[in-house]
Amino acid sequence: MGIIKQAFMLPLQGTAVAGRWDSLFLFMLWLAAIMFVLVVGSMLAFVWKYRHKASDRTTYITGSHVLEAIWIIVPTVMLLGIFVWGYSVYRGMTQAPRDAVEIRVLGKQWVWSFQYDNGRTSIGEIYVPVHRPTKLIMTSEDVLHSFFIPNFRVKQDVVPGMYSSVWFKPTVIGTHQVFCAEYCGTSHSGMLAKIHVLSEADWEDWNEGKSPKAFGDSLVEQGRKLHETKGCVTCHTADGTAKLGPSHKGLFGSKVELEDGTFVIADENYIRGKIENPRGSTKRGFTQMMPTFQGLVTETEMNALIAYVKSLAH
Amino acid sequence: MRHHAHHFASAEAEFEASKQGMWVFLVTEVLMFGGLLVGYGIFRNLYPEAFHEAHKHLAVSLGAINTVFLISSSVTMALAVTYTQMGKRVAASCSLIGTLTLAFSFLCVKYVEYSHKFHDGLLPAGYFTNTELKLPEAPLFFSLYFMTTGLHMLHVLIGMGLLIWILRRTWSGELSSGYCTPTELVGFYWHFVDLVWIFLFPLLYLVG
Amino acid sequence: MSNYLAAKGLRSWLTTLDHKRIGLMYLFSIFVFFLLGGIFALILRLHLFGWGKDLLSADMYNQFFTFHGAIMIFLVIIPGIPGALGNFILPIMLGAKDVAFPRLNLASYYIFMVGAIFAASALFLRGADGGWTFYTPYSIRTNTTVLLVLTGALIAGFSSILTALNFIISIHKLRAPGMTWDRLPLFLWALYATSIIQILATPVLAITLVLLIAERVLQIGIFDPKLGGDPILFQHFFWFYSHPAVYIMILPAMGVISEVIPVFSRKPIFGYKAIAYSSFGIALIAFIVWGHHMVVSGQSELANFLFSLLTMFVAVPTGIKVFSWVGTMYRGSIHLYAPMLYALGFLELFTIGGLTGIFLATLAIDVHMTDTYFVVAHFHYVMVGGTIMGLLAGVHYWFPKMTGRLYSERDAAISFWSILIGFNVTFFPQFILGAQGMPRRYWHYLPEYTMLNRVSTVGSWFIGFGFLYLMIYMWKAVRYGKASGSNPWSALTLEWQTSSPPPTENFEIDPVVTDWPYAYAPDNVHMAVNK
Amino acid sequence: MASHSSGPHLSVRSVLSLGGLLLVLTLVTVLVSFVDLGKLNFFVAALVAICKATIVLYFFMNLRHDSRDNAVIFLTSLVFLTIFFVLTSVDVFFRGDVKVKGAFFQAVASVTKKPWIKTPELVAHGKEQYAIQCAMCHGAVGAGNGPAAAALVPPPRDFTKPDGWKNGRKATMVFKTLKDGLAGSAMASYATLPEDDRWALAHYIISLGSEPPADTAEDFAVIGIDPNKEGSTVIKEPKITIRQAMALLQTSSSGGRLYTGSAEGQYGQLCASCHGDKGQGGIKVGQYGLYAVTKPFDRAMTEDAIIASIRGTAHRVTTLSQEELTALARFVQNAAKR
Repeated sequence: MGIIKQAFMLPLQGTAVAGRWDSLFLFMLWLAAIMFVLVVGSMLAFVWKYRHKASDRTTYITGSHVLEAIWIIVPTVMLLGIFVWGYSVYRGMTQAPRDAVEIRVLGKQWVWSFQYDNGRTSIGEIYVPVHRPTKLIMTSEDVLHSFFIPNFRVKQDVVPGMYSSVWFKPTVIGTHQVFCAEYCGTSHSGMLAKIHVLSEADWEDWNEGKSPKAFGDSLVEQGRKLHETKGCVTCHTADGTAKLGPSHKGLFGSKVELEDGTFVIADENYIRGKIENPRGSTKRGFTQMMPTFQGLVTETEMNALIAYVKSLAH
Repeated sequence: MRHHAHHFASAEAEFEASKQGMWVFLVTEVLMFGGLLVGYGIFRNLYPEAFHEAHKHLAVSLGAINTVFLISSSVTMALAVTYTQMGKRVAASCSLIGTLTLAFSFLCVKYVEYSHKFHDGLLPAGYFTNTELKLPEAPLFFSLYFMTTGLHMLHVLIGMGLLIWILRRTWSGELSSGYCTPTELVGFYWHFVDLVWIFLFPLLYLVG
Repeated sequence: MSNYLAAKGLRSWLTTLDHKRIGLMYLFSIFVFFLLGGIFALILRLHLFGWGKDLLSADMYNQFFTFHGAIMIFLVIIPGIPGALGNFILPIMLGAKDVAFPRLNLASYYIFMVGAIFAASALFLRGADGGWTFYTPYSIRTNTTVLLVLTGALIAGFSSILTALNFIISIHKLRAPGMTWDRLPLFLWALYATSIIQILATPVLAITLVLLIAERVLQIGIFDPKLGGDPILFQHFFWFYSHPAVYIMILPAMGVISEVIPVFSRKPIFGYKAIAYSSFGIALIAFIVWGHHMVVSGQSELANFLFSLLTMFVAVPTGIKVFSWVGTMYRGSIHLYAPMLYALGFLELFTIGGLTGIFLATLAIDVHMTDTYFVVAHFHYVMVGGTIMGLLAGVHYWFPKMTGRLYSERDAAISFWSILIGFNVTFFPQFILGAQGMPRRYWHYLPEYTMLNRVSTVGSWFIGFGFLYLMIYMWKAVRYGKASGSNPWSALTLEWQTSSPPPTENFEIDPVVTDWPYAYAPDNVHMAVNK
Repeated sequence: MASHSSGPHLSVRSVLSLGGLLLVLTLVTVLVSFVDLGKLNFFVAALVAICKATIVLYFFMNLRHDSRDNAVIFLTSLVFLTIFFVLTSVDVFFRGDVKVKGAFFQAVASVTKKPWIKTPELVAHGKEQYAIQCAMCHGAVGAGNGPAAAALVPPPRDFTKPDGWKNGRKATMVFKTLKDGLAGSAMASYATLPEDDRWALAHYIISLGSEPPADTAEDFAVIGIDPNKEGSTVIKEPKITIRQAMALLQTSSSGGRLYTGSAEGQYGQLCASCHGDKGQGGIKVGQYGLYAVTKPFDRAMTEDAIIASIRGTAHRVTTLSQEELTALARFVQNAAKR
C-alpha cells in the first residue's frame, strides 16, 4: 500500500473524510493494478507463448459459457461493492451536521469573497475553525465556478441563481489551497483562494473582530519586507545614498532625468514599468544593469512594493 | 417504369429501403422536437403558475384554426397519395395544390399570431417588454413558445418546398401508380409535421 | 472491371457516389483535422512545460484547448471510423455494391465539410473559448465567435445522422444472401450499434445547439440564470448526447479490434455472441448514465446516486469485450504485424482508460477527481488509446484493400512504439496530477505541479514524432508500396474475397455467404503476406 | 404485404372519414379545455392528442400494412425520449429549495449598543477596517497618499489635516460621508458595510487629526439616528431613488462636470478619475488579489463582465440602476472600439 500511496503522492489529508477517501482510493488503485496486470499480463504472455511458428496448430475455440458467466457476474458484484463503499463515503461528504459554522461564499469572475456570521467579509482568504464542522453556502454572481479544496477532497460547483453547499471538518491547522475547478474565463487559473484553518483561540479572536496573526502587516510593511526579499536592497538604498542604482528615498513624485536627457515623473506607472521592463528608462549617471522582474512579482507584491517606495517619498 | 437503382435487387426492395430510411429519419425528428418538449415539460412543472398565466395570452381560436388547417392538409396529402397510386394525375395534383394552400394559410395565421405577440411585447425572455404579466418566469413560456412553433413553422416551410417538388413531378406524369415512392415519403414527412402540431396545440394553447 | 481508383480527375472524386471514394475523402479530411487538432495539443503541452515565460496568453490558451477539444471530437473521432473505414468497408463486408443511399452518403460528406469550415472559420475571427462543452452561462456571455463553432457542430451533426441512417438501412436490406445475423462480422455489429446511438442521440445535440444559438441571438433565457433559466438543465441536454457520443467514438474502434485480433491470432473470435450483444448492451446503457458527468454540478443527490449506480453496469459489457479479445489470443498463432500491434496498444491503453473510468463512476472519488487532470488523462486514454488506436489498426489492416499495396512493417513498428510510449509518458503523470488536485483548463498552475507537467510535455513530443513518421511512411507506401495481392492477411471476411483495390462494383460475381466469418481452421496459421 | 402497385392502401372514402374523425377529436379537445378539471386537463388533452396521432400513424402513414419493424423503430424514439425526461426530472425536481432570492450578502444589523460613542475597542476595530477598506486610496497612515490616490481628481482627503472636509470632521458627519459617499469625487458610498464598522472607521479617522467639536442633536437628525435610543438603525436601501441620486450628483458636483443624463456624462463623473477620460486607463489597482486593471477596454470585456466588475467591491458604485449600468457598459465597449 505504501509505495502506491507514495507514488500517487495524494494531497495532505485535511479532514477525516479525506482519510476515508484515501483508503477507498487506494483499495481501488490496488484492484485496478491487479486487473491491469491480469489483462495486459496475460495478453503479453499469449503474444510471447503463442507467437507464430510455421508448425503451429491453433485450437478451435469459439467461446466458453462458464468463463463468460464468470466475467459477467464477478465484475458486477465487485462493481456494486465499490459503488456501496463509494456512496457511503459520499454521504459523509454531503450530509452537513446541524451545528456547522455557516459561511457564505460568493464566486465572481476571478475572485472568491466570503461573508461570516458576524457580518465581516474577506476576499481571497477564508478563515475556518479547526475540529468544528463548517458549511459553505455558495452562489455565483456571473458564470459557473467550482469551489475545490484538494486537501479536504471536496468540490462543489457554484451556480449563479442557485445555492450550492459543501461542508468539511478540518483537522489540520494551517493554510490550504482553494482552486476554481469550472472554466470561468480569462483568469480561471488565477481564481485562487487560501483557506486558513485557525486554532480554537484564533477562531474566537477572529469572531470578535480582532485580526488573527494570519492577517499580516500593513501594505507598506509588506513592501518593506519584499524590498529586501526580492533583492532591491542590493542596488537601491532607502536612506538616500546611491549604490549601483539610485536610492529610492525621495524618488516617488520627483522628476527623473533619463539617460537621453528627457525628464519623466517617477509616478506609479514609472515604478511599475521599471520593475517589469527596466530597459530604456535608466537614470542619467547610471549604467543599465537592472534585471526584469516580469513574472517574478505577483500583483499584490507589486502594490506592496509601490506603497513602500511611496512611503519613502518624504 | 423507372429502372430501379443498380445496387438494389428490385424496385420493391428499393421502396422498402427508402421507406425504412424515412422512418429512421422521422425518429431523429421525433427526438429533436421531443428534446424541446422535454425542456417545455420541465419548465412547465418548475413554474406551473407562471406558465399557466402566460398561456392565457395565446389565441386559442387561432391555434384551433391552424389545427384544422393542418389536419385537413394531412387529409388532402393522404388523398394525393391515394390518387397517385390510382394513377389519377389530375386528382393527385389538385390534392397536392390543396395541401399547399392549406399549408400557406397555416403560415398566414401564424404570421397574424406572431405579429400580435410582437405588438404586445410577449417576446423571448431577453426582449420581453410586456407589463401585464408580472411573474418573473412568464417570459420563459414565450421563449419556449417561439422556439417550438418557430421550429415547427420551419418544418412546414421545408414541407411546402417538398410538396412543390412532388407537384411538379406528379404533374409531369413521372410519379404515377408505377412509381410513387417520393410521394409517399413526402406524405410521411407531411403527416409527421401535422403530428407535431397535434401535440403542440394542446400542450401550448389548451393546457399551458 | 477497372478498380475504383481508375477514374482520374478532381471531378471524378468530388461528384463520386462510390462509397469507397467517399470513405477515402473522409479519411483524408479526418487526418487533416487530426493534424490540426494535434498541433493545438502540442502547443498547449509546450506552454504547460512552464519555463516562466508564457508561450500563450490566458485568452489564447483558453481558445487553444477549446479548439483542440472541438476539432478532435466533432471533426475527428465522431466521424472518424464510421465515416472513413465504415464507408469504405461496410458495403463490401456486406457483399453489397454500395450503401443503401449513395447520394445521401455524398451529401453527408459535403455537410461534414461545410460544418468543418464553419467551425474552422472561427479561428480567423475572434476564436472561441469555453471548452468543447460550452457550458452556459459562460458560453452565452463570452464575446468570442463561439456561435460559429456551435453552427459548425450542428451541421456536422446532420452528417453523422445521415451516415448512421445509411448504415442501418444497408445492414437491414443489403446483406449478401446467406449472411444471417449471426454471420454478420463484428465490425458491422459495432457499426450497427453505433448508428443506432447516432440516430437516437445526435438530434438532441442538434436541439441543444439550436437552443444555445438562440440563447446568444434571441436571448431565450432557458439556460441563462439571469433570465430565469437553469444552467444545469443545459448540462443535462448536452450530456444526454455527449455520453452516448463517447460510445459512438469507442464502439467502431472495438469493432475494428474484434476484426483484427482473430485474423492475426489465426483463431476464431472468443464469444462472438457475447461481443455482438455487448455492443447493444453498451448502446442501451449509454443513454441512462450521462449524469455521472455532473456529480458536483449542483445535481440532486438522488440523481447522483442513480447515475453512479447505472454507470457501474457500463463496465460489464466493456469487460466482456476485453476479456474475450484476450481469450481469442489464447492458443492462437500470433503474427505481430502493425494492425495487431495497434490492437494490442488499444488493449493496453483502453484497459487503463476503462479501469480509471470506474474510479470516476464511484461517487466519492468523482467529487475530488472531476474537473481535474485525472479526468483529462482518463478520457485521453479511452479516446486516443481507444478510438485513435482503433482507427490506426483499421487503416493499417485495410490499407492493402484500399490501395492494393503494402506499407513497411518496420516503419509502422517505429511509429507505433513512439506513439505508445509517448502516450503513456504524456498521460500517466496526469493521473497523479489529477489526484493531487490540479484542475483542468488551467493557464498557470501552482509550482508544485511543474515536474509532472514537464514529463508530460516531453511525452507529447514522442506522440508528435510518431504521427509525423506515420505520415511519411504512409505516403511512401501509397506511392511505392509493394503489391499486396487481394488477401495479404488471409482473412475470411467478405471484403478480402474480392481484389485489392476492389472494382467499382466491389465484386465480379455477387458473393454468397456460406459460413461463419471467423472459422479459422487449426492449420490455417499462415498469412499470404509472410510467404 | 400488399404489393406496391396493386392500388392504394386507403380508399378515398376512408381518407375523408378519417379526416372527419380527426376534426371531431380536435373539437372535443378544444371544448374540454374550457372545462377546468385542474390536473386532469393535461391528461385528457394528452389522451386525445395520442388518439389523433395513432390515427395518423396507423392509417395515413400506413403502419397498418407495413412490416412491424418500422413501427418498432418509431416507438424506440419515444422510449428514449421518456428516458431523457424521467432521468432529467430525477435531478431537476429533487434538488430542494436552492433558488437564490434577493441579495446574497445581507447587510448585517449592528451589535454594539451605541456605536457613535467613541471607545478604544471601536477605534482599534476602525484601524483594522481602515487597512482593508480605505488604505488603498487614503494611504497607510491617512495622509491621502494611497497607491490608488495618484490619478484621483480630486485627490483623496488627508485625514491628518483639518481643512477641506466637505461634511466636516464630526463623527456623525464622517459617518454620513461613509454612508452616502461624496458626489463628484471617487469617494463612493460604503452603505453595505455594517454600521458598527462605519462608526469604528469614523472614530479611527477622526483620531488621526485633532479632536472635532461634539455632535449636536441636528447632526444626529441629519443621519436619521436618535442618539438616546439603544441600538442603531438597520441598514435600509438608500431612500432616494437612483434618478434623484443622479440629479443630486448633477447639482452638487463641484468640478462643473454636469451629468448630462447620457452614459458619457455618467462615465465622466464616476469612472474617468481612475480609468482616464478616454478610457486609456490610469493606475493598476491590484489589492487583495482583486485583479482590477484599470485598462479593461482594450481587452474588449463583455457587457456583463463590465457590469459585474462595476458592481464589484473595488468600485462600490452600487447605486446605479440596471439601465444605467447597461448604458455605461455599452459606452465603455464603444470606447474600447474607438
